[in-house]
Parts: sequence; structure tokens; C-alpha cells
Amino acid sequence: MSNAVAHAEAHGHAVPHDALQHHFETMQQQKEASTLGMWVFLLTEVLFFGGLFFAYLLYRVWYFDAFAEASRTLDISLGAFNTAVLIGSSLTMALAVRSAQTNQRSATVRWLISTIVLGCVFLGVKVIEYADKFEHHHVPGPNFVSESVWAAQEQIFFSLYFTMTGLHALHMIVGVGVMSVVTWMAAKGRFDEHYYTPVEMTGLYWHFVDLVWIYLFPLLYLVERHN
Amino acid sequence: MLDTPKLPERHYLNNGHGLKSWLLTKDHKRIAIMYLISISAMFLLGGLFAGAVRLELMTPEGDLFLADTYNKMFTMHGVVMVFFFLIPSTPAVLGNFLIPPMIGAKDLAFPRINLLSLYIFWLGAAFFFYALFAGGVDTGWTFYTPFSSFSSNTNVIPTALGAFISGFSSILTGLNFIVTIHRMRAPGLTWFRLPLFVWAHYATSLIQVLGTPVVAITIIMVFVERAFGFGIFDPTRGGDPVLFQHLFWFYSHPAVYIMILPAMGVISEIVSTFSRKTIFGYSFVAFSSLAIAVFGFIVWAHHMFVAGISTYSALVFSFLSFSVAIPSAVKTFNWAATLYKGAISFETPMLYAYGFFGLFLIGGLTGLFLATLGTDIHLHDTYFVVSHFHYIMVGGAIMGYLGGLHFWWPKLVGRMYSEFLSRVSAILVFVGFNLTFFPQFILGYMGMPRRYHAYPDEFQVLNILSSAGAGVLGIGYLLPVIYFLWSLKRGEVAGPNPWGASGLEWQIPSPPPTENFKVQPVVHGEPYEYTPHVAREANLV
Amino acid sequence: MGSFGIPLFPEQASTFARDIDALYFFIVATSAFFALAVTVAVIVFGIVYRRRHEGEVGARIEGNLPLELLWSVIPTMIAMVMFGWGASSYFHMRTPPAEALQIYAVGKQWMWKFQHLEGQREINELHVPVNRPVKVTITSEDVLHSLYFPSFRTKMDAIPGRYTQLWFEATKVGEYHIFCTEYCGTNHSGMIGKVVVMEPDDYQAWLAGGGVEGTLAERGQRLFQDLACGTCHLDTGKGRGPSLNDIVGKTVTLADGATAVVDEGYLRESIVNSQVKIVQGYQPLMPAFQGLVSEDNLVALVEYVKSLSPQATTQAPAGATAPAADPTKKN
Amino acid sequence: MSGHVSPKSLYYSIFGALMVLTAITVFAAYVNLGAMNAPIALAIATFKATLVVLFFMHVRYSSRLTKLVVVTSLFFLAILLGEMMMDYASRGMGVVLPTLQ
Repeated sequence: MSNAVAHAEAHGHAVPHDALQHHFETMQQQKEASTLGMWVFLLTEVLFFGGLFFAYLLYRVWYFDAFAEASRTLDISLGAFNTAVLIGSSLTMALAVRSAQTNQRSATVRWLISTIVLGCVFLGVKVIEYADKFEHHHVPGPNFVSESVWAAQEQIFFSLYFTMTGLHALHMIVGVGVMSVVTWMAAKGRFDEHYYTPVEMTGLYWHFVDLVWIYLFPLLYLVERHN
Repeated sequence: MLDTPKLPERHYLNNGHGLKSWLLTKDHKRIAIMYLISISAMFLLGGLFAGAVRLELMTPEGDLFLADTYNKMFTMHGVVMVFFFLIPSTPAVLGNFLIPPMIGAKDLAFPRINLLSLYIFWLGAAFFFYALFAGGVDTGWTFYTPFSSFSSNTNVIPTALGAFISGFSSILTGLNFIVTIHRMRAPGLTWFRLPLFVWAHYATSLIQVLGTPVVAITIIMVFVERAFGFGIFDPTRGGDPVLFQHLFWFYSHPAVYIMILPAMGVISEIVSTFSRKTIFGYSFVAFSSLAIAVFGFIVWAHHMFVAGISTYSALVFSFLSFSVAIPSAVKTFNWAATLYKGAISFETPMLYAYGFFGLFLIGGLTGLFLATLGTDIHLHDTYFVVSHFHYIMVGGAIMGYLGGLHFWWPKLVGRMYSEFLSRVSAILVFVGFNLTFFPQFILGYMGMPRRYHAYPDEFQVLNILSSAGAGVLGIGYLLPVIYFLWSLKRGEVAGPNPWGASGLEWQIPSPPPTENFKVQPVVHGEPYEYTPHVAREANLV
Repeated sequence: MGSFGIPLFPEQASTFARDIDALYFFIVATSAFFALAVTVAVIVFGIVYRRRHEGEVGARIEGNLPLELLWSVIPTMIAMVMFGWGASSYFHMRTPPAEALQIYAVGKQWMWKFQHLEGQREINELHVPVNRPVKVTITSEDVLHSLYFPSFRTKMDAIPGRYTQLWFEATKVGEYHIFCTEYCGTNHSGMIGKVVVMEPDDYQAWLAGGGVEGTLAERGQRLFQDLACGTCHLDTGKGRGPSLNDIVGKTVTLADGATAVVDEGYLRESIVNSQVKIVQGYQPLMPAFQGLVSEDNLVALVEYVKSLSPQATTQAPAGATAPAADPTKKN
Repeated sequence: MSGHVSPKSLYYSIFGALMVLTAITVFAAYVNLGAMNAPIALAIATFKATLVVLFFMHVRYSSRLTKLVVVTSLFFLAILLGEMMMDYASRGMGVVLPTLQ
């Protein structure tokens, strides 16, 4: 265990940075603590979605035909468009972090705002998709309507579809909220090349949200499209 | 010894007054105290439910409560005790208070997140209280579906959300500990110089961050079934209720180790201090904590041997389940060996540690009956199981927690409690506990199922014994409330190190100042060094 | 059995009981040994090495590697013995003999309904012959239940949507408890009953007792006709559905190329969720009967279809589940 | 102090790769590959995820501890998925081991 630990042995600065909290000795220590904290948080997120993915996997194997049929009711072009949007937002996020690292305040703000906009586009498309599902009575539960012989098992697919994409969207909403605060902080000039941890942490979170979608897209939209 | 010690002039308790100075504090010590008050209240509430259950079970007929009321009593007993008392108990109170001073830090890595976790805990509790006042909930703390999703007509949603929310409190505490232990150790304090209490909390935190999210998603899935009529575990749509159990126990089995590991950490500290001796096999005790945390994740389906899992997986899970027994045994043997050639004294914390030995031994060993396939078929969901996990979670975890509370109470408040009353309470708890729960092993083997409101006549004698024991146990648990409160004003001033213990936390004043250390300590020595020299000069700072 | 008037063990009334009790005693003895050893050690150390004066400190002993290995390895070996013994008993308990008498149990809030092949149906009471293996196929109409016979030392959960099973061979004539051990709501503790173990002759007499409208399979046959199953499931195999003659115990190839063994669970699923496993060469035309046929009647239908396979050993594999696909293999 | 600064071009090329891979995923879904459709889609997704983790999330340039956290999360995810899969995959199997008694 101990050899896996990078020790914070940096020396203290003569003048402490404004952003240094009292209980840390150095900025280095503070930053490493935040980074580790964020990664541990993402670790919890992996297991959070992991349980859901297993449920999906199990029922997909059991009820493949129902899943294939239900999946075909999703709009693949909207799904692919959203995938592109989200990957694009990951790019702008990475560039925002880079701008923060290199102390380019206005570029940081610009990239952050682009990320927020792309995130909102994604959510907007999601709203369109959800509205369509409501209209077609594809929401599982008492109002579910399906002509299919696999109607019952299709409900499992849609239950998982809504739970998975709903939780994903919830994560995005939280991300957009956090990012708005970080953008405001960046605009106020709170960050410099020694302290940009909030930008970086938001970035990690946002990339994780992207990562979940990278799996959700093929699993939900592309179950069986070739016939 | 020095002459009568005095309380320090400035300490964390008098650094700021009024409610606001507490509610907005970022000081881990004040947060720990608020946790202490919160979970003590929850313990009292859970205890009342337990008392109601034991009262009902004094007679075979279901004559005291209606069946529905009884079902709500045991459900809420379980929910309160598991999610709102045992999971936070030692980590959120003692861990929160002691990990920073033990590793020479001024605070946890994320003080604001620490406060946030307390507020989240309160929010979760608020949801639970809503459910309670809206009429309670009757699913059992396990929320097994399809009963919880489609059959129960009680307040499942607010209760489940309460458990879900309090889970985030637990995750944040664990996350904070992990980062703190990695990043905030004083210079010279290498991993193998850490107190075993810290090792135990590190292992606990791993479980908290790895397991809790899985139960969170499981609760969400039940929530969408119940709230929106979705179907994920619903057998009428082809769902598998057993999948719920898999996901649930992936967290809820390791959750037992969230309760017992910190208690084990406490016991290591107490045993070493009161035998004035370094812990025997330090690295084995340290690594056995990690081993329990990791192995704890691969054994969950022993809760499901008769739940319809495949024969082969039952075999594998049974085999793996024994893997947890080994590190637990190693710990126990090492504690016993630590006493060898010690200089042992029996103040109250040590009495609790001895009580822990007795109860944890029984609790751990009876686990073997449930890991073994043949016997588990018979014993599953009987009172044998009830008794087994109470020996671990109450006998083990609460003995450890109370032992730790008595051990560090002088550090928390700077004053001593009544040694006589506390010894009486330790003995009452031990005796009362055994009287309550030992008969339940026999009841279980006799075949009495758990969660029964009424039962056949032949089980009555043992049930009466058990209920009588619960009375003794209740007195044992109430006594500390009295003498701890008394000690706040009247207790003898303790001084920094009343037990002559070796840890860093004993080198700072009691109660500690807000920043714990005036200058950052640098660690040179090994942990648990008791030389005659150190013993004489306990007060180093 | 008893000590001071307190009974300590349930009756040993099945072939499992002796083995499970012996295993229990083995673990009790092993546990008692370790518990006593540690308890005696800590008490003796506590007395012998008590602190005699204020400044006294303990000896500096860091640890002992051979000792650590010893007390890791020995418990591991003992644990493996427990595991082996327990696993072997478990396999025995999960493997019903082929000649076992078949009985169906359906759990429902809050009662146990039992059906005998000869047509008898009973609630919260189960009559079985002594010295003959009995296999109980279990399911539930609503939530989880668990069928528990303490005197036989066996239990199994009743799971809605699928069949589980247990078996036992009673060895003593008498009446014993039946409990529900999986919490199932309000009247969980009222979901109890008794199993009546009878001499074979008495059992035959009981079976012959009146009020029975034909055997279970015959009842199934009537349902089969009422539901017009025969319209498609022609004997010739030329119908829109496959012939049901002589299929039980056979392996069928499904539309997606996977295979499935025809057992009770498969038959049940093919009725309630008829679309999930389509036999190769047939179209998914059959309506799903989920919620339309009660579990009692499903049992009758299953038993009727089984009666069409006279040679089949109808023993379902233990733990067989409704959808028994292999998750490692994706379509 | 300010950590590893990747060149902008790296980010753009990773973005390009992710877009191309997305296109391949969609394309592959329309081709009948039999049982291989799902594994291929998941393999591409995993490759994409790896790119995101290594470059966008800077794990490639991060401390060993960060890498350890990533590996830990995958390890416990594997336990969760693997052990549950073990149960479901063996549900249909009968008992063939000889009883020892």
C-alpha cells in the first residue's frame, strides 16, 4: 500500500496563496487532496452505475427480442447527435482546463460557457426524446401501451432506459449547475496557474458523465438494428 | 504525576458560542459532537422500538400490538439502528474526532464536506421521521421486492429515500477519511506508524465508498418501481426479484464490516493502552482490516442460499464466506497475545474490550454455521440469524463504540466520568446482552422464524428470558447517558493523557484546541511505544 | 428432548436431520474450543499480568511470524472441513431422488396451498407418507415466501414467477411445523401450518378420501381444453404450436439457436411469457397468459403436459430458473 | 505546479478519434455480425472510454495513486458483475457433482 502513495513533500511557500485553506500546509497538498477526493467520488459513481448496467445486461440476455424491438423505437439520429454533442462538450471542457492551467482567463470562461451550452443542447434533445416516449405511451407503468408480443419485457427495457438516461441527465444537470458557478469564479479571476482545482475537478466529473453515455448509447439505441 | 490538571483556557468547545457557531462550524471535533448527539437520539429511538418488539414477544399470542404495528416496529428498529445509528456510529463520532489528531493534522481534508455529510444525515433522518409520523413502514429494513414495490401499503418511499440520502452522508465521510489518511499525515508518520484505529477506519472507508453506491442504485430501482410503476424486479413482467437481493447484499453484507471494523480499531487502541504494550503482530492486525474489507465484498450471497440462486454459486459463495473468518480470527488471536506479559489494568474501557472479546467471539463463530451450506439451510431466517448479527452488530460494534466513547471521553470533554457507575454499566451491558440474545440461538435452531408477531407456545420460555435480558441491557445502555452528562460539569478534570496512552491525540490538551496542534508535529517513533520513560512523562506538549 | 424443561432441538424427523445436527454439533464443538481457548487466555493473562504498580509497562513483544502463520492456517483448514461437509449435505438436499413423490406448493399472502398429483388440495396442511422421498415444487402468487420444515431441517424460498424445489424423506410419523420464513407482510407469522407424516397405508387411505374431482393432470387437461390450447398444439406436430407429446426432459432448440431443457419451469414460462422462448421453426403467435391463469391452475397445466411424456424423468435440475439463458453468450 | 499541460492538438485528435469511433459504432450496428454485434459495440465503447480516461481526464499523466483508484473501481465492478453473472450463468445447470456421502 505504502509504495503506491505519492507523498506530499513539497516545501512551503514564503507567502501562502490566497486559496490555501488553513488546514493544509502547501498548495500542492491541497491540490492532491482534492484530486484524490474527486477520483474516489468517481469510483463511487462507477459502482453506482455498475448495478444498473448489470440489470440491463441480465435482462438483455434473457429477453433479447424484446430489447431489440423496444430499442428500435428510439431515434438513432437523435442518439448519435447527442453522442457527438457530449463528446464535443468533453473537448471544450478539456480545453477549458487547459486554458486554466495556462492562466488564460477569458479562454477558460469561453470554453466553460461552450461546455454549458453543449450540455444544455444535450438535455434539450433528451427532453424531445422523452416527450416522444410519453406521446407514444412507451413509459412503463399503468399507461404503457405496446402492440408487441413482448410487451411485458419491453417494459423492463423502458424502465431501464428511463432510469439510466434519467440518472445520467440528472448528473448532467448537476454538472451544468456546478459549471455555472465555476464559470462565474473564473470570470471573477479566482484562478491562476497555481490554483485552478475547481475547473479541473469539474472537468473530471464532466468527462465521467460523458463516459457513461459512451456506454449508454450503443447499449440502449443499438441493440439490434440490422434487420 | 503533575499536580491537579486544569482545563486549557481555549479549546474547541469554548471557541465560539451559540447555535450558529455549532451549525456553521467546520471543526471536525464539533461535527463529531453533533453526530454524537444525533446518533444517540436515534439509538434511543431504535431502542424503544426494540423494547416494543421484546414486549410483544413475551407471549406467544400477538396480543400487545396488531400484526401491522408489530411489523412496523421491527422494521423501524432495523432502519433506525442500521442506517441512522450503526453505520455512522464509530466512524462519524470517534473517527471524525480522532483521525486528524491521531495523524497530526489540523482537520479532515474537506471540512466543509464533513459538515455537509452531517446535514445530509439530518436530511435522511428527516425523511425517516416523515415516514414515521405518516404511519411508519413495514417492509423490514431489507426492503425486499416485490413486497416493497407492489405489496406493502406503508411509507416505503420516504423511508427508502431516507436510507438513500443517509448513504451519501456515509460516502462523504468515507471519502473524507480516505483522502485525509492519504494526504494529511504528519511528517514521519508512515503507513506502518499509523494507529490501528486509523487503519481500521481506512478499511471501513473503502467499504463505504465502494458499497454504498450499489445500495443507492438498488433503492432507486425500487423507488421507480413503486413511484412510477416501472418494472425492473417485477416478476409479472419477467423481472427477477432475486436480482434485488444480489444488489442489496453487495452493500449490506459489507455494511456489517462498516460497523465492526471501526470497533475493532477501537479495541486495538484500548488493548494496547491498558496493557501498556505494543500491539502483537501490528502488520497482521492492520492488513487483516483491509482483508476483511476486501473479502467482505465477495461473500454476499450467503444471505441467499435458499433464495433461489444456483447450486454452484451457493457453493462458491459458501467457500468464499469462510475467507472472512480468517482475518477476524487473526485479529482476535493477536489481541489475546497482546495481553501476554502486559501491564494490564481494568478501567472501564478495558472492561468493554473484554466484553467485546466475549461477544465478538460468539458472534464471529456463529457466523460459521451460516457460511456452512448444510446448516444455513436450516438456520436461514430464523432467530439464530437474528442472534448472530446482534452479537456482531450490537455485541461487537456497540461494545467497541461504547468502549471507545469511555476511552476518549476525557479527550472529548476534558473531564472524567464516574468510574464506579461506568464499570457497573459495562457489566450490565455484557450480562444483559447475553441474556437477551443467547436464548435466541436456541430458538433459532428450534426453528423459530424471524419477524414473527405470534409464535407457537413451545418457544415462550426462551422468549421471556430474552425479553428479561433486554430490560437489563436497556438499563446498561441508559446509565452512561446519566454519568456522561454528569461529567460535563462535575467530572474530575482529566488532563491531556489520563490513561498514559501513547497516541498523538493524547499529547494535545483535553479538550483539544480548535486547530489541534499549535505546530505541526513530526513523528519519529514507532506506534504504541511504552517504555517506563514515556509512561512517566505522559504530557509532552 | 429438553433440559430444564426448555426444548433445545426440533424433532429429528427426516433423513437430513441427523446429518445436519451432526454438522451443527461439529461446528458447536469447534467453536466452543476456540471460544474457550481465547476466553481462558485473556482471563488468565488479565490476572497474571495485571498492573502491579503505577509506572509498570508491558514487555516489548512485536509479534511472532510462526505463530501468526499457525493461527491463520489451522483455522483455514478447519473451515475447509466445515465447508466440505456443509457442501456435501447441501448437494444431497438439492438433489431429489428420481422416484420422489411430486407435490406442488403455492405460497400466497398468507397461506400455503398444496396440491397432490392424485388431485387432493389442502391449505396450511400437508399430508405425506413416511419413509418415502417427497419433492415439493414451490412458487408464489404474490411476494416472496419461504417454505420451512424445521423438523426436516430444510427450507426453500417461494419466488413469484418461477419454480423452486426442495425434497425430504420423513422418517417419523407425526405432526410437525410448517413455517413461512421469508417476511411477506401483515400476517407473516400466521402463514404457518403442519405437515402430517403418515404410514403409507394411512396415506393411501387419506388420498382416497372424498371430494376430489380427478387427478391434477386431469384438471390440467380440462383447463387445456377450456383455454383451447389444443387448437395450435396438435399431437401431430403440424399445428401452429409444437406438439407437446413426449417433450419433458428433452432439450429443444430455440429460434435464436440457444437450447433449453424442458422442465416444469420451462413449461410454466412458456405459458405465462410465451414469447420469450420460441421453439425453432415456430412463430411467436401464442398470447402471454401472465396474470390470466392462477398459479394453482398453471401447476395443473404443467402436470398435464408432463403426463404426455410417460417415459420422461420429470426431475428438474436444482435451481433451474425460468429464463435459463447463459449471460456470457450474447445474441 | 500546474500539472501536465497537453497540447491542444492532442485534445483535437482525441475528439476526432472519438467521433470516428462513434460513427463506426453506428455503422457496425447496421451490419449483421451475428453474436458479435454486442461485443464489438462494447469493445469500441471501452476503447473510447479508455481514451477519455487517459487523455481528457489526464490519467496517463497522473500519480500512481490516481491510477490505483481507477484500477480499484474496475476491480470491484468486476467483482459485482462477475459474481452475479456466475449465479445467473449457472442457474440452468443441474447438480452433477457426486455427493460425498
